[in-house]
Amino acid sequence: MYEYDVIVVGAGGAGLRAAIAAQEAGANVAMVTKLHPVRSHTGAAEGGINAALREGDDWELHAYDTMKGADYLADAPAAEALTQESPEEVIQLEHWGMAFSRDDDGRVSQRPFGGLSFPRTTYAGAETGHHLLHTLYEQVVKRGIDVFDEWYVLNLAVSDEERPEDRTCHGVVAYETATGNVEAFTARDGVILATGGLGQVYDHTTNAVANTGDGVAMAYRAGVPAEDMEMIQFHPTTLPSTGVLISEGVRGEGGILYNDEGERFMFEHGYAKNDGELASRDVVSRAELTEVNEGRGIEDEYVHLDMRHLGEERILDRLENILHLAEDFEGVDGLEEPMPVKPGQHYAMGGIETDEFGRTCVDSLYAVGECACASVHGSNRLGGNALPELIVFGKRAGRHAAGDDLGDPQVPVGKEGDVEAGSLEPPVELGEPWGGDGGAVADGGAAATSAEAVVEGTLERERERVERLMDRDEGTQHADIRAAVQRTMTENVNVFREESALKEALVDIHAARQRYRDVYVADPSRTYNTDLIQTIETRNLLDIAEMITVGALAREEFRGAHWRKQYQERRDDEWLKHTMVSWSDGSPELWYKPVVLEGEEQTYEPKERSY
Amino acid sequence: MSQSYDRGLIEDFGRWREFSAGMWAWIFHKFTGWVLVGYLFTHVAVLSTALTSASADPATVAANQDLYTQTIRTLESLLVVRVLEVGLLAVAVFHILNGTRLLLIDLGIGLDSQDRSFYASLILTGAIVVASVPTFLAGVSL
Amino acid sequence: MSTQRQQPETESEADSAETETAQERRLGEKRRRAEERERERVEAEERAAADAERYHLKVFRYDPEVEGKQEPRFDDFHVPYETGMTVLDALIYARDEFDASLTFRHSCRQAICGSDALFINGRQRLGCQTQLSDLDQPVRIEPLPHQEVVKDLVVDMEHFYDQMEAVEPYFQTTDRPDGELEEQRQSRENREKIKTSTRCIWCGACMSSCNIAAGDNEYLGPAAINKAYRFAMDEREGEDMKQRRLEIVEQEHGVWRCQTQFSCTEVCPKDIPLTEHIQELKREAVKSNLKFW
Amino acid sequence: MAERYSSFTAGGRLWLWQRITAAFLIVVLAFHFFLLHFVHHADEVTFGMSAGRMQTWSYYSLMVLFLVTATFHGVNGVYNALINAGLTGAKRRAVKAVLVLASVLLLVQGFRTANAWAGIDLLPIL
Ligand SMILES: Cc1cc2nc3c(=O)[nH]c(=O)nc-3n(C[C@H](O)[C@H](O)[C@H](O)COP(=O)(O)OP(=O)(O)OC[C@H]3O[C@@H](n4cnc5c(N)ncnc54)[C@H](O)[C@@H]3O)c2cc1C
Ligand code: HEM
Ligand code: SF4
Ligand code: F3S
Ligand code: FES
Repeated sequence: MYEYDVIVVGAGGAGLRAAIAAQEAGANVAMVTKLHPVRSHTGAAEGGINAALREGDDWELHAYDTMKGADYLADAPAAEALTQESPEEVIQLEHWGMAFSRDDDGRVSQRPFGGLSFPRTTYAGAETGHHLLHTLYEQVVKRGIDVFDEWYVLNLAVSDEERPEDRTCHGVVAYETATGNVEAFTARDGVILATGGLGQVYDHTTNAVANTGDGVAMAYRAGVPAEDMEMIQFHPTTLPSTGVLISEGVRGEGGILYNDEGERFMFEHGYAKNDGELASRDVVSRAELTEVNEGRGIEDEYVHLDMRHLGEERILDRLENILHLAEDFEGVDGLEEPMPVKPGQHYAMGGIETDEFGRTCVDSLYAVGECACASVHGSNRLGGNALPELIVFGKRAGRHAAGDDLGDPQVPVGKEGDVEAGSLEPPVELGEPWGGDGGAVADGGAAATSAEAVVEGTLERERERVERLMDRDEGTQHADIRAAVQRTMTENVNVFREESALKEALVDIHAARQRYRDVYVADPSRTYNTDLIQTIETRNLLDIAEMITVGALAREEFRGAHWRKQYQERRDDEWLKHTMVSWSDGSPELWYKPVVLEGEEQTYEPKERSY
Repeated sequence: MSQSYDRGLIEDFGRWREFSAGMWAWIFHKFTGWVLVGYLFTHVAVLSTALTSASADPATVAANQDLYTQTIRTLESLLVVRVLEVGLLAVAVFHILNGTRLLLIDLGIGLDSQDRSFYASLILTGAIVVASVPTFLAGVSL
Repeated sequence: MSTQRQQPETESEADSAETETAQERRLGEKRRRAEERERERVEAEERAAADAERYHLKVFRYDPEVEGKQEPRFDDFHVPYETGMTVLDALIYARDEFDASLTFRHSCRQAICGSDALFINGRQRLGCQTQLSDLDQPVRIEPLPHQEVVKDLVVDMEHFYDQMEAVEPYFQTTDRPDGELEEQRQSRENREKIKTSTRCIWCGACMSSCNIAAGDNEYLGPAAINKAYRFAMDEREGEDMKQRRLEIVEQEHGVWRCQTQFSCTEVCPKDIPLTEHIQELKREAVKSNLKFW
Repeated sequence: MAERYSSFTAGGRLWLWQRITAAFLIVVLAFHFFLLHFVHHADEVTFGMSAGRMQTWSYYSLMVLFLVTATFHGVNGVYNALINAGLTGAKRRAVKAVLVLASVLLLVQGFRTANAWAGIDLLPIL
């Protein structure tokens, strides 16, 4: 058994920043991550980091843009924390050596991005995330923080009081990929989840193969509610064959979208009369799909993104990486021809419910980064707002977990106060009424309360789970189940959503769950058994898919990224609230909590969102 | 628990088929360098027969009957030695040309055309060697 | 990782020993079944081979724990081709459709995470960045040379990571932007100078291609030297730090080991001019040392 | 700053000398080959002619320098190659000793030969 003050699960931008902060606040920290830190998907981020750094800009404007972009589903205290602290964090990164692109006077460059009222996106070429990730990892190496890489976290060790709000997280149980050993990690002060995105529930995604939403699923089964899960961002410019992202930076620099008829449809068909290509992502994605659906798509599948007019010099200076991506993954030379693009799953605005310090309702359990929902992005994230989220909330959670006093949170978590029960009429039974094998923590059983007993118990259960999966010898393989989930999500819970389709998705997910009961691991080896790990990930994908669909079915309005056929407008009087899904006795429970629109100095009154 | 498989030297040596220009250049340069040192040592050994000649009777020397002159003459009359000399020339020329190439690379010149300059060294070596064969084999009795 | 770790307390060793035998028996059973499936796979494979539309892959297999795989061997897979298909796509297909135990690292699918550097048709390349259509058949896929194989295409990267971390790959300046939001200035030229060196994704292809690194385990290797270059040339760290960094790279197993083989530069998927950087560091080191003579 | 001298490790210094000697050798070796195979033919070599050349002071010193640089370059090259191949510890020290000894013998022998031609009787012991 390993013992530390703070355990950080995941070593992307959020996890690394949290570990550094916790260590600086005096804690003994370990990072446990299924990939080596530099392999995390933060490295794929291209466009940039928003920070109000310059004369003429300030954090309040940034907060306003963020709330507007979120279509007012974000919590103001969190959005304000993000925009207030982002400049400081960006400057900190610069002092740690991050290779930002520079202006002539040697200062960090900034460029315009969709939905921003000021060009405040700092960047490092079109490889901002790569530089951010490596810079942070360098600081972790410098500080000698222990990193357990290629250790897959199977579950959280959470006590099993009746109400999630009374539970405490005492550590995690992880599987060492190289050897097949299952070990426990006890955390004296806190566990910080930073497991990143969940794009693998879709089959066309900009996310990595490792982005399977493990953190969200584990926290969910430990009783922590998942918030606004239906809010999935589809990025308007991904390469059709692979889903590789073409950064928003291309449009930021002046790239233009054309349909098959050579029309600049963002303007000519009135999707965004003012901002055109730079309207926010949900708007552009829907515009593209509408073009395709109305027969003006190229090969009935995609549209063209053209940057040739920017000139070779500018492209090489600021967007060089894009040329390589287009060439390697689509065989297109961006200097000579327009690039084919279509919308693809990109980002989960929702996630593990946290306050603005990254705390969940379970004591000592934190979540930061894409897996969390502090709620800064609401129903639509602005480009360049995720990376600041990693560093701002990463730092906050790290410090808080290490015991720093950060004051009282303004965003409530758990079923405290003003909550509203929800109801849903699903076409099938949801969740795993048969008890599942997800290793749900709160599955009754002996009331373990001492930290040691909780950790031991979880370790035992997880060892059994692994043995059980290894033992089984025939049935279904995870790849089939995963493919079925991805198929139904892509077909039914995509950019355009319809009640019947959403219900169909629930039926499919239910069927997939049934099949998962017979899942088996074909590879008998204990050395580097990726078959086993993917089987466990698939279990998490099932829960994630269900949470997303439940949220999407519940929310009967059109807000931000969430579009419903029958409900073509934003309905603030009824739906200005967060969709919450929590795991209760093996099935999802739906409820709502209000959005906090009161910020430090102003209240963000919902306005019409037009670009 | 986890073991691993060390593929060992055999497999490494088996990769020569996959070598690229720079690697061949490295191997050849190594080989030619070693041949040259080897030659340097033997060369000095042969030349030091001159020591006896120096103390020999001046008349013998004048008649070219001294040990040094005799040794050289005998050696030079052998075809093998002549052929080896051509080989030595090839080795030396390649080492010089590729050595020059390496010196330029050290100065940061021609990094992008390193493979071409290697091929050029090879071809030039070949040309020089072929061109000097007549000179080298001149007057040898078969 | 080179950082130290706490050792786990030896708990549960005893009770795991008890279950060991039963568990072993079950696993043994499982392995036998796995062999059966293996036979079926080979048969299915033979049928697939007849299909001309498929790409033929020859994939290295090794697993210290599974009988039949303890002796390294090559397996054949015939994968249906789609336009734009990469080697990684083909491997994923082979794993998902034919043999779930086929093991390889991968994550991003877009040449940025550096997980899937492989030895493909005699050259180090990223699986995700290599189009099948650019390769001759059969496509031979092996783990990176000069590294120990953990299983199938997975190699042990520890040594590579150790070398990367040996060059103090982090900004040494300790001043922090407290309160006052001033960044350090850096000229565009200087940023341009270090630009390519900052692109490294730690894939290990270069190190695997270098014969010197293969012969001398202590040699820092091209990637680590490039990392040192990235810092040594960054004007923000100042002249004194540059000297310190030069001292690191000019150690016995540093830059002098490089024999300008260029294979590192040739295989680097991020097109980093590694040899050039190494050579420049050699010259810098000589220059800074000659100054005082 | 003083300790920076020590940072110029043997590796670096030897590397530099290898290049310097190489640059010198390009010229001298080419000259040597040209002179002894093209101007004069190798089979026409006689003790007398060699002695004649050696007696010019400039030729003599060039050849001695040639000997020294070639020896250093060659032996150092071999030493480097062995280190690159991973030679360490006691073995490495042994190899170093053998190489140094061999070079000294070679130099001494070469030097004596040159003197013999030049008719110099500097050190009768040699
Ligand atoms: C292609 C692309 C481009 C983007 N561009 C931008 C941009 O320009 N600007 C911007 O602001 N945002 C951008 N984003 C969004 C942003 O990059 C991500 O939201 C962010 O990087 C997520 O970081 P993270 O630290 O939360 O997670 P990740 O970087 O994904 O890291 C997750 C970590 O968790 C670990 N992990 C996961 N599960 C487990 C487990 N079970 N056990 C142990 N470890 C686990 C993984 O090993 C990994 O280390 C982009 C996203 C994508 C996909
Ligand atoms: C004539 C011009 C010569 C040039 C330009 C030259 C150039 C070089 C250079 C640059 C190297 C270093 C290679 C490296 O470290 O990467 C080298 C290595 C070497 N040279 Fe020369 N050299 C010349 C002549 C000689 C001679 C006359 C000898 C023999 C005495 C010789 C023997 C060697 C040896 C043994 C090596 C080491 C090879 C190895 O790495 O294994 N060279 N040469
Ligand atoms: S330098 Fe290039 S080849 Fe080497 S690890 Fe970095 S990216 Fe890979
Ligand atoms: S391959 Fe090796 S020898 Fe030097 S140029 Fe690259 S490090
Ligand atoms: S999968 Fe990430 S580099 Fe290929």
